[in-house]
Amino acid sequence: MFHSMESAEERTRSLGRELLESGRITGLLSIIADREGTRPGFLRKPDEVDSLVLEPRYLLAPVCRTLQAMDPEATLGIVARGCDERALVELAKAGQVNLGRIVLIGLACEEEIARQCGCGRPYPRKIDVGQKIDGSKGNVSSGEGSGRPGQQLDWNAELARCLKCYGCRNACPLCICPECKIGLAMWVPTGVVPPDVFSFHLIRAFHLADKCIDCGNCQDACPAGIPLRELHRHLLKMLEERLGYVPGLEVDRQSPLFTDLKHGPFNGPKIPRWMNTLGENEL
Amino acid sequence: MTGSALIIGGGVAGIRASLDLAGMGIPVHLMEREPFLGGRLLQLDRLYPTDHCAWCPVWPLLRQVGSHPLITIHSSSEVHSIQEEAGAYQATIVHLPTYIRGERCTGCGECLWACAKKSTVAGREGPLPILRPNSYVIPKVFAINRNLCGECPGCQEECPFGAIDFKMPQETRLLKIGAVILASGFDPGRLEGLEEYSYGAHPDIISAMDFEAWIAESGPNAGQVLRRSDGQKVERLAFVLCAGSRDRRFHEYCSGVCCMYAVKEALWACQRSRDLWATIFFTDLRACGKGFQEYVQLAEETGRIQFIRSRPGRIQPMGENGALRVLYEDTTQRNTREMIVDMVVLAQPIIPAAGSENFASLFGVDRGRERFILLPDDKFLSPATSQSRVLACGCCQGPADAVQSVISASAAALRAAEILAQRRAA
Amino acid sequence: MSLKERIGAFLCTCGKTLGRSLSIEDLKSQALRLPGVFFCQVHDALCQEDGQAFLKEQIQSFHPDGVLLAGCSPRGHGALFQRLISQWGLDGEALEVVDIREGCAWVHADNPDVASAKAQNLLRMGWAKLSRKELSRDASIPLLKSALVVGSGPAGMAAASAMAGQGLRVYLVEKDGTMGGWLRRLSFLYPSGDEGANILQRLKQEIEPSLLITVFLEHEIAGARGYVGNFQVHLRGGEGPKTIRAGAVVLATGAQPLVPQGLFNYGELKGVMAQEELESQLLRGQNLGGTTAFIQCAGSRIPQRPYCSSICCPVALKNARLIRLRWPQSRVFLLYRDMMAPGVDLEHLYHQAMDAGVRFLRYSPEHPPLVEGMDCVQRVKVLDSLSGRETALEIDRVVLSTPLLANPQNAELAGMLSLLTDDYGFFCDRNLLEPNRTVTPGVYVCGTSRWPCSVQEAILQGQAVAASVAALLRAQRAKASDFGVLDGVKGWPAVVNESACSGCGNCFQACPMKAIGLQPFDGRRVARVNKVRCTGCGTCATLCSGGAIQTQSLSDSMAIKMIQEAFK
Amino acid sequence: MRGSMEPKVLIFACDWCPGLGSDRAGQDRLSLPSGFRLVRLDCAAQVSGEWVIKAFSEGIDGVMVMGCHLDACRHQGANHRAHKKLETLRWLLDGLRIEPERLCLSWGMGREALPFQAEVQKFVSTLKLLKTGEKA
Repeated sequence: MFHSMESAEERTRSLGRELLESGRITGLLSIIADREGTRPGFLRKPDEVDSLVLEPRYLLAPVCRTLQAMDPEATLGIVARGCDERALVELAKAGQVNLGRIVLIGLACEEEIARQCGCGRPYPRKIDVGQKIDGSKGNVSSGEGSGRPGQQLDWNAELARCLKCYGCRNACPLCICPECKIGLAMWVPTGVVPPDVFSFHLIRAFHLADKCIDCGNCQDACPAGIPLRELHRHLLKMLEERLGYVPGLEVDRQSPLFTDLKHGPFNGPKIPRWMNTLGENEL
Repeated sequence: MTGSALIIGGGVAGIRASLDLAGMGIPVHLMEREPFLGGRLLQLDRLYPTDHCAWCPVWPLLRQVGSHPLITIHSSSEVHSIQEEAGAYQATIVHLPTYIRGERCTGCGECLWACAKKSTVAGREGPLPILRPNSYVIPKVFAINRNLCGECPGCQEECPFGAIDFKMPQETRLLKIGAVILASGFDPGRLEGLEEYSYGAHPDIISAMDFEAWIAESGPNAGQVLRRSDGQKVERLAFVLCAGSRDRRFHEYCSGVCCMYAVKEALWACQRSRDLWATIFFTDLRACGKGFQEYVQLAEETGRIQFIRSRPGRIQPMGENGALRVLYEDTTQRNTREMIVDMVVLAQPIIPAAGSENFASLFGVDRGRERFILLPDDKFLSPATSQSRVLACGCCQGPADAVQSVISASAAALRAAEILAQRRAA
Repeated sequence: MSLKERIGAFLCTCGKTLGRSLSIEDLKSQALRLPGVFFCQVHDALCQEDGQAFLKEQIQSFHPDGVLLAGCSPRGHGALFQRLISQWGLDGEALEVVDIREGCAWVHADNPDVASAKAQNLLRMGWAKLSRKELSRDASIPLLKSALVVGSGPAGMAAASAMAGQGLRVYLVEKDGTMGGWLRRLSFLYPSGDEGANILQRLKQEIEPSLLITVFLEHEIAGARGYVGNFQVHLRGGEGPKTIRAGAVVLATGAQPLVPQGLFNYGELKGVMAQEELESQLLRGQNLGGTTAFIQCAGSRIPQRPYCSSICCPVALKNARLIRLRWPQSRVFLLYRDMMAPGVDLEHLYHQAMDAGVRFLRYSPEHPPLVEGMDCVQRVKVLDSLSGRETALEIDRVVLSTPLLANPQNAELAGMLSLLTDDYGFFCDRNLLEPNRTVTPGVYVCGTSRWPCSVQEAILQGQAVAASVAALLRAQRAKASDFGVLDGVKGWPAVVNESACSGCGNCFQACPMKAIGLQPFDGRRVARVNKVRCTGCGTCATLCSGGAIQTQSLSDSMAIKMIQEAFK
Repeated sequence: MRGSMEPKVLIFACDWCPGLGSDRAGQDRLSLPSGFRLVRLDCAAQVSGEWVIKAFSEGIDGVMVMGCHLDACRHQGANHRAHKKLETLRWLLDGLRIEPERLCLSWGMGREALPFQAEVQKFVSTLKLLKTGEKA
């Protein structure tokens, strides 16, 4: 276990070194550990790569976005786990990152991390480091506690714990709006804690309905330990069942919310299909 | 200001033509026999092949016509006489009284309810004498049909604005006209002639126009498909196409639109009652417009609409209000069969509107095959009739669906504009 | 200017009838309690002359900056009141009509308390909407008095000459060396039987002498920019590229018949020809005696090409009859599925063909005719679905009626002008009653580029388009909001707050009218609305998490306030 | 109004079909449930999920979105997008164990007086059931 961990790190470092030496990338984005501690770091020289570590898991995609905003010309290498890759894909769809200038070192998560995250897809599409292991099917546990399926949750009680710290929003790699609606008094009454279930949580969740990549950051960030992920998992399930869409997988597949019921362009006045759609609330 | 144009017929063709002419800056007199504009199109429920409700595409047009400064609407009017002088017409238009003063009526509907309550015409069945504009047709005012009205003071008492005036005189207006567009539209042909279909002998043998109104959501049954005889749900429905057209005894020509509206009505009937099966007896299924074949496919896909190439020889009522027996020869199977159905819809022919004869004679316009207005040039370079300053569009020059009507209307409008421009130049 | 401070309220009692089911007095006091409402007048019928006069006098003496009018449904007299108050120096959009008649008094006639309470809520909602309504942001665009016609077939020529007749400058672009399109290759035209050449001549006579029409032969469209009133269209070919500025674009790109390669042994057996080849033979006056078999629906009304090309039947009827009349000894068979001859003239043509001795055989798609022969066609085997008998016809030639295919160019043009094409590549019309308009304002389509049609219909459509264009370009300028989903329907364009826009492109991807683009704005990409294309459906606003893009007719702040007032 | 049995219903209605339906209902003097308020829109696609959410947070019992029937949208299928979007919101409500029935999507049923009345009544009775369910 520990041994393979070692080698995974080594392998990542050597890949990173190669990339830097070849000059394909301006720098490598990863977690680094040195005497100043463990943190996300941007490695520019091959010899700096020794400080690269894989643990703890930390979502680097938002950092990548910031870096690209600072220097659009740079080509970034990034040690990307499944969640990183999916986040980057969604960010790319939203025009926030330029995948053309990003080189991924695909890292499949260790079993332990995957279990801790309760991740459904603990691996990127292109795996450079580590072994692909199947994700957990069931619902994630809130914190370390025993897993409870979202439908059985008493949401009133759960959400009553909310401190309105906006941690869930701030931690979300895909919350990219300059002005967030749940920060505006127009949408969410100010000075009310816990916030009104409808306005605060529903609006947040609704905005991410077709974007959430199930990284779990929102839940990890929640000081009140609200199992927000259950909610998103439920949405993702419906999204996949009803519209056959999973966020974060393909760059060129747009969200079904942007298209017609019959996907593809709508062709002006055309033959109606009321036979199967009229008055139905199901898709 | 130079000559203005007279458009006869406030159906969709007339409306389109007047809007285009007014758009080109030409004053227009739009004349309609009925109290309201809209014509036949507003009697329909849906339009093929897009299944839009007939009303929605029309009301923006109506609203424009109603508010356009260059368009004068003469509703419930008729052309009384025409004098031709110096390349122009002097038209005398008679405005028949509607007995409700337009400038006072707000369409509040009090009279209608008063009439329903108080009317002295004892035991009158059927429609009220007061005609209500079907939600915002133009003009927005009510009208009274004198033939049905008993002239009780009921509505007068109730009207908050004293708009009702049984002494309302008929007005005559003199118009100077530079060009005329005939858009008098069509009438559904009579079906009484076809004994073999015993139309009129049984309430469930019904004409297509009536059927559309009968099953309309706005209709008497709020969209249910019921037998007229006993109000039972219709389960087996038959459409007989070419009833009276493509028939040397009545009208040799093809009425053009029946195939498609039969398919449309079949589709909507199927949608509105889940356990309805329809049969369409056709000769040639003439679905040759944009999207028509797909529309027919849609009908086939339902699995509840079957097409049989045949012209039934006989439709027999089985008893007073009983079912109907349709005797037919399936020409592709070459055997005579019979089918028992609850209701038969006859696709009646489209014939020139009653008025068109009168207009033709008034303007000295020749009529061609089957009494439709003749366009000598075959519309090749203009939709002009035998009189160069009289143009024709829409169904008065041959059966046409809504699309063809508006196309010919716009073309006629353009030609009219050219004529008037020439007059200006002269 | 957002919040309205001086709102004038008017209550219309519809001849005191509304007073029966709701309390006008309470409504009035409610109105006067609303912030910003500084007077409230009750009248019996504002829609009538005296009512309008009253309205005018009140508005001109008190100068409100917004008018709140409770009465009948906005659909009833809303447009009228808008027109009126804009005549009296107020922005037409500064009016809010509240429906307390149809939607309140009349449907709750049995319950006055409910009706009164609801009327007050509705009034508050109307106030909420009005008081938060931004001054409408619109754009005024110039309208060039010129039009560009693509394609010089019958439709294009008719459109060009007609538009010139209306005093428009017309540019006629033709990719071939001469005008006329398919009309050049047609012998006689149905239903009248005129010579194609003759009609072509008459059309040319109207175009060539005209000083207003410039014809660009051997030119094609390389690209197009701009919007209604001011398109910039780039041409290639001829002596180098040029750019034309036109107020409207008319597409008459036409269509071309399918070459029936591989159908009924076409290309393998001599004597198997397509309809247009027969046309040219008729033109050349070739001898067409002997026996001819026409096969309809060759390549159409089949699964891979389900549509009916609608002109093949009349054309075949016309030619079949022609052959019979010219060569009385000849025998002509017409193999059809459904005889598409709707209307008076075509049915008459059908009868004429029968009378001329053309023999008709109806085949079913399950048993298509078999064309046989060694290198030269000899016989056609067909199962007549009516008689049920299989007959083998000894014939000299087979004529295949093939469908018209959309011009492959259409897709490219559709891309340039963001139009919609149907599954077969023909241009989509915007609305059933506006058959020659496209979803792009100022772009029109006529003739066979819309759908297969006869020369006669093509010319008619060309003239129809000309009428629309002439009407469109008559004014000097137009407002962006004039171009809604239908003529006469306002389309208030959505507005973008750049500072709040993240450039995520949801709006741009989702917009059903293709009205939104992304463009640079201090270092980032932000959404930009094409005010002319936008019809204000609001899809963009609902998908913008940040609320950066808003519809003007009902912005978020208006909606929220209305929701809050709904049950106060 | 709070506590009263009559549910508070907010109807967002496209002005094309349902707007007409509501007017026709009035002209025919049909009786409608007392607790509904109608907001006219240019297109049902204008209704954003946040509005619906906000309506609930303001204590409104049910929101109904009425539009033209699905393939007859004047805006080239804007209501398709609206349908999917609001459907997603219903899933979300479901996920939070809030009855999704409180949000009703109705396409093409509201053009005529009687169907309009029927739709509204149906929705109101559903909401009444929910209320009683809560009480029980």
